Amino acid sequence: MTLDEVLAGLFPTGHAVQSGPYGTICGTGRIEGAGDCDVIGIVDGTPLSIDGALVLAGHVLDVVAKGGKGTLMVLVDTSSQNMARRDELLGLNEFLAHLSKCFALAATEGVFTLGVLYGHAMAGAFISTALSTQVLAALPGAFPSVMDLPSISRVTKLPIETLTELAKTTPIFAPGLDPLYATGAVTEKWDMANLQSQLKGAIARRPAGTADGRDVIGLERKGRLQARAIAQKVIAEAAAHA
Amino acid sequence: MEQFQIHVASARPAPGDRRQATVGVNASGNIEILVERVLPETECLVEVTTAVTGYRTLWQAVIEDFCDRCPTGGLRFAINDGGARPDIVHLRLMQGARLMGGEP
Amino acid sequence: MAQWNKQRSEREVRLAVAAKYADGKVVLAGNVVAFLSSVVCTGDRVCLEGDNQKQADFLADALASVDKAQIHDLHIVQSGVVLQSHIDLFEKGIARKLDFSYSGPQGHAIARALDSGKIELGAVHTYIELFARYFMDLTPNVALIAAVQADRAGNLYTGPNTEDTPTIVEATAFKSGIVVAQVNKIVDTLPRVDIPGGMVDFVIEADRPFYVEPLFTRDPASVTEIQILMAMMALKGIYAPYGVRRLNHGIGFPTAAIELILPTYGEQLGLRGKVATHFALNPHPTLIPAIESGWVEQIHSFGSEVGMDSYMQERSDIYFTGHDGTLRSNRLLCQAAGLYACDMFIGSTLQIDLAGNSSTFTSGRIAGFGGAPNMGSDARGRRHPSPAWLMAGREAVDNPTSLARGRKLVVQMIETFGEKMVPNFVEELDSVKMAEQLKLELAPVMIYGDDVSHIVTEEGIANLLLCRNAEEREQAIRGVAGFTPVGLGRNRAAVEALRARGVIRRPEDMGINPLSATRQLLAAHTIEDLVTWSGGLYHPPAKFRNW
Amino acid sequence: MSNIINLVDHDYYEASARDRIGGVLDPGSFHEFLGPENRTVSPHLAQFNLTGAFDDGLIIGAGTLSGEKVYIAAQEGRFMGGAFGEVHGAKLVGLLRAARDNATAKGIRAVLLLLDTGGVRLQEANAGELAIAEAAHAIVEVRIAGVAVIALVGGKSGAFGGGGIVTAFCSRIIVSDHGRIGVSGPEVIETNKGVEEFDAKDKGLVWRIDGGRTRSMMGGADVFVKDRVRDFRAAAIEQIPKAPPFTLATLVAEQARLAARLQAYGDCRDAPEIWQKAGVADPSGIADVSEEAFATMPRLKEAAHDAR
Repeated sequence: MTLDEVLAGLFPTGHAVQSGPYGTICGTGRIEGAGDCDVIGIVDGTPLSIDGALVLAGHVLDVVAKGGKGTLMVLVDTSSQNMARRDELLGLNEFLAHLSKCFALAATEGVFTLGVLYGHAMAGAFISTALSTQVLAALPGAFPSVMDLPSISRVTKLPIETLTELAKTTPIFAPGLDPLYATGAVTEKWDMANLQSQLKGAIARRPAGTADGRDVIGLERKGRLQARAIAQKVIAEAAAHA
Repeated sequence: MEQFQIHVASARPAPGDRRQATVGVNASGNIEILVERVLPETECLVEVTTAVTGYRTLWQAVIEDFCDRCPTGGLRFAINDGGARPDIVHLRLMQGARLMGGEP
Repeated sequence: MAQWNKQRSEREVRLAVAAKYADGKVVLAGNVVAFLSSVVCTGDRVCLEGDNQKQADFLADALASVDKAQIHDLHIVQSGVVLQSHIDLFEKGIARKLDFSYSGPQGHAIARALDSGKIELGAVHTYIELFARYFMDLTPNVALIAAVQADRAGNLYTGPNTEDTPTIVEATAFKSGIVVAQVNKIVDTLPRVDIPGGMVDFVIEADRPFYVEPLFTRDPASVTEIQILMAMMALKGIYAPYGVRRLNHGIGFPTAAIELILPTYGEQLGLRGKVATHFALNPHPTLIPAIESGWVEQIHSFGSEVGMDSYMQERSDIYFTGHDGTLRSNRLLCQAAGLYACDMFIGSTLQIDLAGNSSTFTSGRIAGFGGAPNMGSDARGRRHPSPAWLMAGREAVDNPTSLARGRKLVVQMIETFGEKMVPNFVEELDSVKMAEQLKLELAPVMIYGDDVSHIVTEEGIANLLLCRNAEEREQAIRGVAGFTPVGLGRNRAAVEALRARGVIRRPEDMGINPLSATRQLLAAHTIEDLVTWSGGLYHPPAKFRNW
Repeated sequence: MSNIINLVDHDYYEASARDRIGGVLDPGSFHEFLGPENRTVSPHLAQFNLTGAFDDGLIIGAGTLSGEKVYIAAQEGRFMGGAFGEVHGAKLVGLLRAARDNATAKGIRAVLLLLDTGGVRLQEANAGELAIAEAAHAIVEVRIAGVAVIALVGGKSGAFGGGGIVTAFCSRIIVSDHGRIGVSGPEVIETNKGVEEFDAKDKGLVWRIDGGRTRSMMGGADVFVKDRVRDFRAAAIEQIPKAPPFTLATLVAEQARLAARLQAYGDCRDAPEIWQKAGVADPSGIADVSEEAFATMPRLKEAAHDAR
């Protein structure tokens, strides 16, 4: 799926989204009856570099500075964080965290951050973009992942066939939309027919606060059975402690 | 993966009054032991979880030798094994028993 | 008419041919192969200086490049066979027979070449034994050696790594042989003369500095708690009671652990000044904290160690140095010191059998011995007393008379299991089977059981001096063999009886708390810590640095 | 006798997670939440034929630091490389949420994160990744609640992958010489991009790219400490009052700080190139000066800030 197809589907009445440097995009899209929504993104499978992350963070801060309480859509198709010595040397972790913190700040300031994943998103790039939004919608063909199976195979020293077989019984490690939907990373799955109405629905249902309910969703979908209960137990023990 | 328990029925009561201690870490060639004072004072139980199968008799020998050398009555040892050699297992068990005896 | 100077004439002939490649004694690097082809002849005994540390690698490469049709059937007589080019000589058929001491990284390759008939093995020696044979029946016709600098008269400066050079040159030069030195640089004035030019026929400035292996650098980060426990036992159970002041440490991690706990545990035991004051020892970086803490009075070294030069230069009260300031090492003399002037050898091994014989020859690997069999043997010719020597001697007999001789302490440190859970205690050494397969007349044994006085494992110390017969000895060994099949095969009652007599001692018998066997006991945890201890004088090689 | 190394000092690098907690907090003040007796072992490792740990490699609880109430979490970098799994991650998330909830009611002053992690545990990659996202989110909430979140990095596994990102979410970052902070580990880059891009076996290079000195020179960490537990403790005490608030102004300042770094050094591929450009005397010698001397060296001007 191309970016143009996605934009056309999301904003059939028009958009002013333009390509920026380092695989970024920025602009606005028109939503019928709901005004404009801010759109940014990392697209075309571009690895998320320190340069790209800084550009995107700047856009987010601009949106926050504007003071609106509208929607900030984050379109995502990125392979992974840029794997390069130079990016690491200059502190890629800070750049990715900074971007992610900017999204968190936006949500805190009343902006609705909505991730739309239409391609790949892997590892650190996944965390600092798609997983940093309040709601993450995935389009058909989206392929979120933490690590590809060959790499998992190398680390776990298990053959890919075994892993593929194992992945059928548990969503806990395997890459792809379904496992990450089950574990609560992806909030909703959208289809391509009438995208804007699904977008409108998401905006209508926008969460009131910034609470993180992904562990609850993961439990409901039986993809992450322990996380919620463990976190609650810790909270209870802490509450009981002076 | 293999899990089993080794029970020693007539152990000498372990000194000290510490309730719980941990020693070691589950890493390659190492083990983690959680020691708890939860059993009748002449009994000792060792629960082993190991990734390396087929060494049960060796574990038995190590644990029996340990209980021979060291008063372990009342203690339950739970082990997560990361593929440790018997000498490391023995050392960690000795360390765990010493910790329960009140040593820092 | 009898000819009494054939060797000298032969030498003159070769020198005359070689002269066309030389300007006086100086040969250009580019001519080295042609030059070597003129001084080396088929059937020669050649010492291609391969020491424990330094390597005449430039000359080795050149010798491996000569035309095999012209030069073959060489007999290589050198202590270390560690370079690929050393093996190439045999694989290519340039050399055929081998007498050596140590092979280290080429242990597998030598075993393969032996098996395929490419190498005809003379014998595996201890250093001092091979050197002795240089003067008896293995005198080199040609010695290809390495030095740091030469002048045009052939005087050599070997720098801190003098090692085997004086011995090789002595044997070759004074028996009408030819001595060729590769040097890093030809200069006008040498810092000091280690080898007089009168013994050197040719010098070649090599295209690179000779290779030196950092063989004695043990990273403290890799020392395990088990090794620390063993080190504690050795200190408290052997160094302290015997009062061992003059000694040699082997190369392994357990002895590195001992060095690193001298300033901590040793200090707690109040042993400073009472033990470990004089060493025959390579410059172990792990000994730096003990030296800096005032433990060590004097060290003589077999060779140098990469990165230790500045440190030793600034510690001339401890090390032997030339008037130029740098270390002077000498393997033959240091081995002699190890044999006659040390009260203890303590080192690691790879395998021990029920009689206490130990070997580093494990299946498919001919590692050689180095100096261990020499230092790890009782010197029957020794006549001077010392408390440690006398005490060991008295333990070894029931009713010591006034004529009872002393004994050297020979201590083997070994963890009961090796890599991949392979037991290090065995009924029969691998080398026995290997000797059968390779049709060796003598199964390689690093230290014979009757020379071993103590075995230290993580389970305890077995004092073999106190054993009175083979049966006791076997049970003493089984009694510290842990959970290996040999250890599990012990007679428990017999072992307890030996323990009651102090033949076997466990950590708890020595008052050693297993909880204190932690890495916190190490005076240095990293190579970086060693640099700090040295006041920045130790310069570790890149592969040991992470900064 | 030039005895420089104090032998009773416990180094942070080698200490276990429990020992680090014991040494950082006021003696005896630690109270563990969900301790090993609960046996919260990962339910996912067995299918990979791996045994678990009773605390799943993360120790959490409450204690005091110089008398102030704090929460603390320490990763055991030797168990599964300190990696985030479901239980491990949920314990951290729970602790952070508890800090948020109890900030005022119980007067929690800070959360100390003793990170020692290679990132996500691949055997439970999705749960680990989510836990990191949740923890990052929770750190923001904790900071908004007025509680300082302090990262301490000096363990064997460093702070890589999501662990590197979590580090940079914290209010303040303390690092030692041995601490490494990054996203893609050297081996990962070498595997994916080739040895020319990153030779992971070149330890000196690894430390120049990811190590504590580089991070602190450039502003990727706020304090450089000697590798001793008590130095980490002292730095944590000192840094808590200096924690910046989580506000638009802070992030705008961070944007400017990172932009300045990128502008000045964006074309550098090794640390000495940066030191050279910045006019540091003896750029290649930075690795060789002692920890003490390094600690007092001036940082790059782009690092003079407190925005994170």
